[in-house]
Amino acid sequence: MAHMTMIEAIQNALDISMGRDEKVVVFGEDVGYFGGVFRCTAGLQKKYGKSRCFDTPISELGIVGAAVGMAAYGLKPCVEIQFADYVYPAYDQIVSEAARLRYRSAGGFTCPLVVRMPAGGGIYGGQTHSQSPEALFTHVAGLKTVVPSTPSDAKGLLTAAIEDPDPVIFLEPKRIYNGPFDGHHDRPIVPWKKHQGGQVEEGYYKIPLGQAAIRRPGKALTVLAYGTMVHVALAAVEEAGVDAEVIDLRTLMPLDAKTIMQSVKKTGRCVIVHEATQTSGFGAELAAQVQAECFYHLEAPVTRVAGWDTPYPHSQEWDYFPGPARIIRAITGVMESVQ
Amino acid sequence: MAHMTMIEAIQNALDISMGRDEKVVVFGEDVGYFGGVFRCTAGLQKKYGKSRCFDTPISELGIVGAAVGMAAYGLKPCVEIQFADYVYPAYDQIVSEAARLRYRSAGGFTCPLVVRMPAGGGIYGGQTHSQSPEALFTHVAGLKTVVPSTPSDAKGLLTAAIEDPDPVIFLEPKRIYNGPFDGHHDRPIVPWKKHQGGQVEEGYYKIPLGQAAIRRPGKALTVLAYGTMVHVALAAVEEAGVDAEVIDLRTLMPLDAKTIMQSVKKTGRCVIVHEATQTSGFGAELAAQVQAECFYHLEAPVTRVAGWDTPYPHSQEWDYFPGPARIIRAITGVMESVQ
Amino acid sequence: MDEHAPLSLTVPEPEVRPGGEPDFSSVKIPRAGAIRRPEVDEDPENMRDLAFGIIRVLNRDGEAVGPWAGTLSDDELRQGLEHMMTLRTYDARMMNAQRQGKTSFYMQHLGEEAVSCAFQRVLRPGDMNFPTYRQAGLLIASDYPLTTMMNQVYSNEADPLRGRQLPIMYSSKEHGFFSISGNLATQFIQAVGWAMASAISHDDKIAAAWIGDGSTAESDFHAALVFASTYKAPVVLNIVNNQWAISTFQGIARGGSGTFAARGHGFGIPALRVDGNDFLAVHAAGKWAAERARRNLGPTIVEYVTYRAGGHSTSDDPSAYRPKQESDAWPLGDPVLRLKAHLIARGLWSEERHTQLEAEVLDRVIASQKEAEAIGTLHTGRRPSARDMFEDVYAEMPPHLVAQRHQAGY
Amino acid sequence: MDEHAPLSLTVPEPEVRPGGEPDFSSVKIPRAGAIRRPEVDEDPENMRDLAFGIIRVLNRDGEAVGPWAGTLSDDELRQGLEHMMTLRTYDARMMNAQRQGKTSFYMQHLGEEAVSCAFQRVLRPGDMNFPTYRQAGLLIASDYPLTTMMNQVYSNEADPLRGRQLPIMYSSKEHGFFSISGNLATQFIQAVGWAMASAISHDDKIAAAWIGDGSTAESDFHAALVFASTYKAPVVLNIVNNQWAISTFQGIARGGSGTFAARGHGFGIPALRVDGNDFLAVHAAGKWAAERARRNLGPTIVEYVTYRAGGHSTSDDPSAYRPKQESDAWPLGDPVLRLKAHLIARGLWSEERHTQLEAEVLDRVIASQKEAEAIGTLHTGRRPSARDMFEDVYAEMPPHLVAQRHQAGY
Ligand SMILES: Cc1ncc(C[n+]2csc(CCOP(=O)(O)OP(=O)(O)O)c2C)c(N)n1
Ligand SMILES: Cc1ncc(C[n+]2csc(CCOP(=O)(O)OP(=O)(O)O)c2C)c(N)n1
Ligand SMILES: [Mg+2]
Ligand SMILES: [Mg+2]
Repeated sequence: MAHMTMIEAIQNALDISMGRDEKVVVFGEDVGYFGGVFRCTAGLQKKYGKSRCFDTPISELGIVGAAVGMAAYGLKPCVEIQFADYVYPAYDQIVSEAARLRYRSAGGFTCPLVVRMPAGGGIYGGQTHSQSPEALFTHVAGLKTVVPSTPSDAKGLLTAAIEDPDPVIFLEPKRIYNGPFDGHHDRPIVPWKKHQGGQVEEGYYKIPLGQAAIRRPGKALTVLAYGTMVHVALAAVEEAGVDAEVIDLRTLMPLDAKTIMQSVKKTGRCVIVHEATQTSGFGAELAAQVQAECFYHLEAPVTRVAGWDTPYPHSQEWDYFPGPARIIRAITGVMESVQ
Repeated sequence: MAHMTMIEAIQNALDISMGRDEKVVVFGEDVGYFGGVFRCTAGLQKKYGKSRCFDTPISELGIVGAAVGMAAYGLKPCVEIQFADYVYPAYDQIVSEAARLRYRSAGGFTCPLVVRMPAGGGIYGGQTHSQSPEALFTHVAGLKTVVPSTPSDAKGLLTAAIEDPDPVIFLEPKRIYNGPFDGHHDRPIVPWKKHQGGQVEEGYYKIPLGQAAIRRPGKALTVLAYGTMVHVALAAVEEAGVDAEVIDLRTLMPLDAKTIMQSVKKTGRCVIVHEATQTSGFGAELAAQVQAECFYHLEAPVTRVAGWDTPYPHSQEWDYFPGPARIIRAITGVMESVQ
Repeated sequence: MDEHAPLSLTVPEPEVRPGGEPDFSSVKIPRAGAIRRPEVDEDPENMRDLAFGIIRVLNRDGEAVGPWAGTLSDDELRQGLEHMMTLRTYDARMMNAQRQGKTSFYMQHLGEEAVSCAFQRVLRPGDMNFPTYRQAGLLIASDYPLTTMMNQVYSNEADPLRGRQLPIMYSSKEHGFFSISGNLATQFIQAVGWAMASAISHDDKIAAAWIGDGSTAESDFHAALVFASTYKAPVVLNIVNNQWAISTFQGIARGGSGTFAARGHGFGIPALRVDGNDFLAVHAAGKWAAERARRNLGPTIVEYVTYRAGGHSTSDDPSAYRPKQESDAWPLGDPVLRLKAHLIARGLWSEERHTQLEAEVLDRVIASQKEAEAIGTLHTGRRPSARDMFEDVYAEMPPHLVAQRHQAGY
Repeated sequence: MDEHAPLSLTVPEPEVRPGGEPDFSSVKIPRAGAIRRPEVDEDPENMRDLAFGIIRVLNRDGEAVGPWAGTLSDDELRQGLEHMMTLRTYDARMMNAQRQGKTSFYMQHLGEEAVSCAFQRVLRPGDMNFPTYRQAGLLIASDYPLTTMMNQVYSNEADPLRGRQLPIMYSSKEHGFFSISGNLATQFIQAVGWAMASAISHDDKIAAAWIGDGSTAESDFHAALVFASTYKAPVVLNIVNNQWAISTFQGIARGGSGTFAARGHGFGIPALRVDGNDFLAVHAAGKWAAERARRNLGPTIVEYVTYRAGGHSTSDDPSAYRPKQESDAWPLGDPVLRLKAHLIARGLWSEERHTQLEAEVLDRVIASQKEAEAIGTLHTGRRPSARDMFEDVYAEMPPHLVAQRHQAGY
């Protein structure tokens, strides 16, 4: 075991994967010599050479499009989009190409490709350094979508993503790159050192895609969250003093519906928390599934706490962020519901 | 009143809008001299000149990006994307630019822009001429999204979209361009002439965005649909022999939640039908809202009937399409639900 | 300050529209043999002229002349003729099959057969094409079975793509033919990535990217040029300028630049412009470009000047936007007739043998068609199961798809 | 067939990295006055050379020489100096304010002041810039109030963008300054669209598009060139080549082409390359390009060769990827010092007046800063309300947003 930040854990997963398999190549904007604006690829170019880790022109389309070709050749590209907010120029290559290559060629060509990108707000990044576009990927058949919430998970899930035979969207919640975050931006920052999830197994390991983790067992209600919001939800639950079961989805697609439904059937109540804009966010899919599967167990409407349906503003960031106060209000509302 | 196909109604709306306001300009691939591969812009170049209706290079990014600049200048561009499946190269200009221009400039610059595109399957178009990407737009704050189901609505809604001060995504269900479709592809084709919705008011009129239409009043359950699926749902309801209320959403964003909730509170049952892939489709948002608003009125889980979570296949098109049989099964299931 | 007249918008127009007299007098056509052939390692800056001429080998008398002549043996030339004739016959049969309702859609190559048939001969096993929908000659020239192609067009049970793809969207890794996408241009940057992967792996395989004149306006074209230029990817960047993009003439995509080949100049990428209806010229140019790639000298752009003699697809009627006789007026002639004339001029061929080969080819195509139709067509016979629809979305089917498959009754 | 060595990937590298000695000897710098000045309506094909030289007006002795000299009056030159000094002082204060936690982020112009300050002088009221984040000189040179700029940077209550945008993402229609996007390059094609709209409307306004060297790799750049070339849009396409894109040297975006200006050649768009640290040269080139646009002759590319002397932003430390002294070694000098030397050489300026102006400018900037800070900064004082967050998503607030605003307590 070692202490790692999420950045170090990601770098470590890349390092180990590149060391084990020379088909793994890593590239993106500022990813080579400099090691990435968040330092997730630090040292890799030096260690593995310029043709396995390199800087690219500023073209997200080019990065993903070239990666699709490389994956079709037989390499395993793991590329970085500098911010999730800048993935849209590559959106066509992701949804029309990477996602459907296996299907349209009936397995003749495949696309084992990972697109890593820092996502989420809470760093005063304004509307173009704060977005959480996961629902734009979960709607696309052929993609897998992963959002880790701890360094330990980030390493294991990224390793699994790189080894996955299909394209994986890997969203890294940048607000918790350096430490967990309970949603109280006015409190001192906590480093990963002080958090169980910052204890990272050394060497190679994987966490299978498609398995949620119960972060806090409980009986009174189920809270579904992922990424940064897992920590915010956990804090909110404590503050609310409710015996909630908090589930960290980890992988949105494929979804661990079993763990979710088991929990909601047990608790009869469900709150969903995410940072992305509410309308057509991934919470909509979760709510739709939960009410369909657990209809006869539900004692209150499934309730979403999400980013407002506005762009992510700069100075009003903490009014936008679905923080503890809003989560507690939702929990209280759901607990008070009586039929 | 005149008989029109949906294509003629769209052409007519464009013609009238261009005639009333010289700020309206129309362009896209094959849109100028030829009048569009579906003929929706036929005759406009001849009537209004090459600088108000013209062919563009094959660059969806360029079409929408230039339109954003034109809209900022003060024109009202109404552009065509040849198939909705080809909108992704323009996705960045739509979600990062058109959608947020008013917000980020605090109203200093605005983007009155319409992006028209034929959507939906049922024409053996395979995976790249069949998609229904509406949920990829409803998730984006700042966009409005419209899907008409009749020529009469198409004309009125398109006119409203062109006059709207904000960007509107206008999805045209190509399967019903020439006639309504009940989902039975093996039956003879019905022309719009024989359908009430094919009676189109002559001259200028608008149908306000954000208002649903109740296509069939009923008491037993509520069916929510839009575009092609309105007709399929209506046919399925008749075949099922259920007194369903069928609501045609017409505008997905802003959504006419009031009409929806009133209906579901009355019927206590809700089936949602759309052609797009189920996961994270717009049906998820509808289900999430309905169960939240109507929780205490619901007598069965809100049920979705949607495209499978696969690309839209070519030869298995009718197995993919959520046709009458699947809708009837869902209706029956929902009607049988007992608490 | 000076006063200026009000601005106005320029919208390029083709010289003639339906009703007018076809006129290609503005197309400058150098005589065969006139264009120089530089060494493959010459500095791209010194080859600028090649993007503005048209490399031609076959002259009016059917002779192969000039520095680009002589890259093919007699046997290869006869084989090339056969490939082009096969492609043309195949197209004609499939166009007809579509009209008969045996499939939903088809796209033919009429007039452009030389481009893909000749280019395929410069590739080696393991090289990879990233084609558009108008290069089936690559498959035919690499002996991909006609019946398999038809199975795909018919979406029948033996369709290697299991009915999932639109007709003609072939895919065969073994034949160096990347899965065709319905989305234009996306393959162009993928080809560059594939070539980069070959270089990263110290392999000796090269990639060939394909794009239409109209599609060069797409973003993927730019990404491809940027990446190919920066990383010197071993790739041939082929632009098939068949003068039309559905109803839109090539001047709309080309704008103020003289040629599509010239697009390479902003990237330091050498660019050739070739008579696409001249089998020998296509082969010679392709070979030169492939040699550059193999010697790690980087990418080359090749623009093939040709003409789409038929409609864009079975959904298109070109008489709505161009004169009906425009195709006959096209000054570069017909690729099949030109190669035939060359072979005859050289005494390697005769009218009789040609007629005989035509019959043979037709027999072969019909036999394949019977075989394919015996399996099934879009609406009849043995067809892929709806069960297939749920396969290959992922390597392993996730639970929600298993559930949906069950829901669908499979 | 020939045997070939295995392929390998080329990855361009800057000549020097931290620890090395800065070396710009490979940058070919023509002497001032050496580059010819064609007529604006000369055929683009005959101006190819201009994309490979560097138009320079100020020589080492501070004299303005050659055919591009003489576009500015003495007063305009002194005013230009003042604008550049104001921008530099403003930057220094805001960098510091960010360090003090008064805002979240800042981006400075150090070394690039001439580009935007000089270019703005070629525009007329009603023309529209589509800037990136490093052209605040356009605002300063059009007398946009410093306090208003600071209010934006501080996201205070008087921020015209109501706290919604990242600092420095200014927007002012009245000052011909299009709302800056955080997404690189998107504005480039928008500028072309705006210019097309002006032409469609028979207006006389022109657009100026701005992009960084690194961002030319983006798709929007290609779309802009295609559309500008096809429709002859009245737009100046400015490329600011400041040698770096965050940590990535310009060779990665540029690849095998000699210059960024050369990108125009594939589109028939004339391209100038200019000394971006020479106020007079920037103005002269910009004026030439603007004149082409106003005369409906179409687009012009102008590449400004300059150097980003500071970090990319307050989040960046360039010593991690380039030698610390590289900025001092930059051969084109400092734009402020060069213009100052020119004015002194011509007897229009003196060290004393310069020192005095420095003090005046500083006073003015400090006064504005006090004014802005009296209103508020990111974390203190009067700030936009959370209520504002829900406005301007649409012209009219739809029901679901009204409901959310209520939920938020407003
Ligand atoms: C991204 C995208 N946009 C639009 C289309 C529709 N479309 C199909 S073919 C075509 C014309 C292509 O012309 P060109 O590139 O010249 O190729 P050609 O058909 O002449 O071989 C268009 C616009 C598409 N398939 N994909
Ligand atoms: C679409 C997009 N991709 C990536 C980024 C992140 N990013 C911001 S600035 C920058 C470098 C831009 O370099 P250049 O265009 O040379 O402009 P400069 O900063 O040198 O003025 C990058 C990669 C972004 N803002 N938008
Ligand atoms: Mg073409
Ligand atoms: Mg730069």
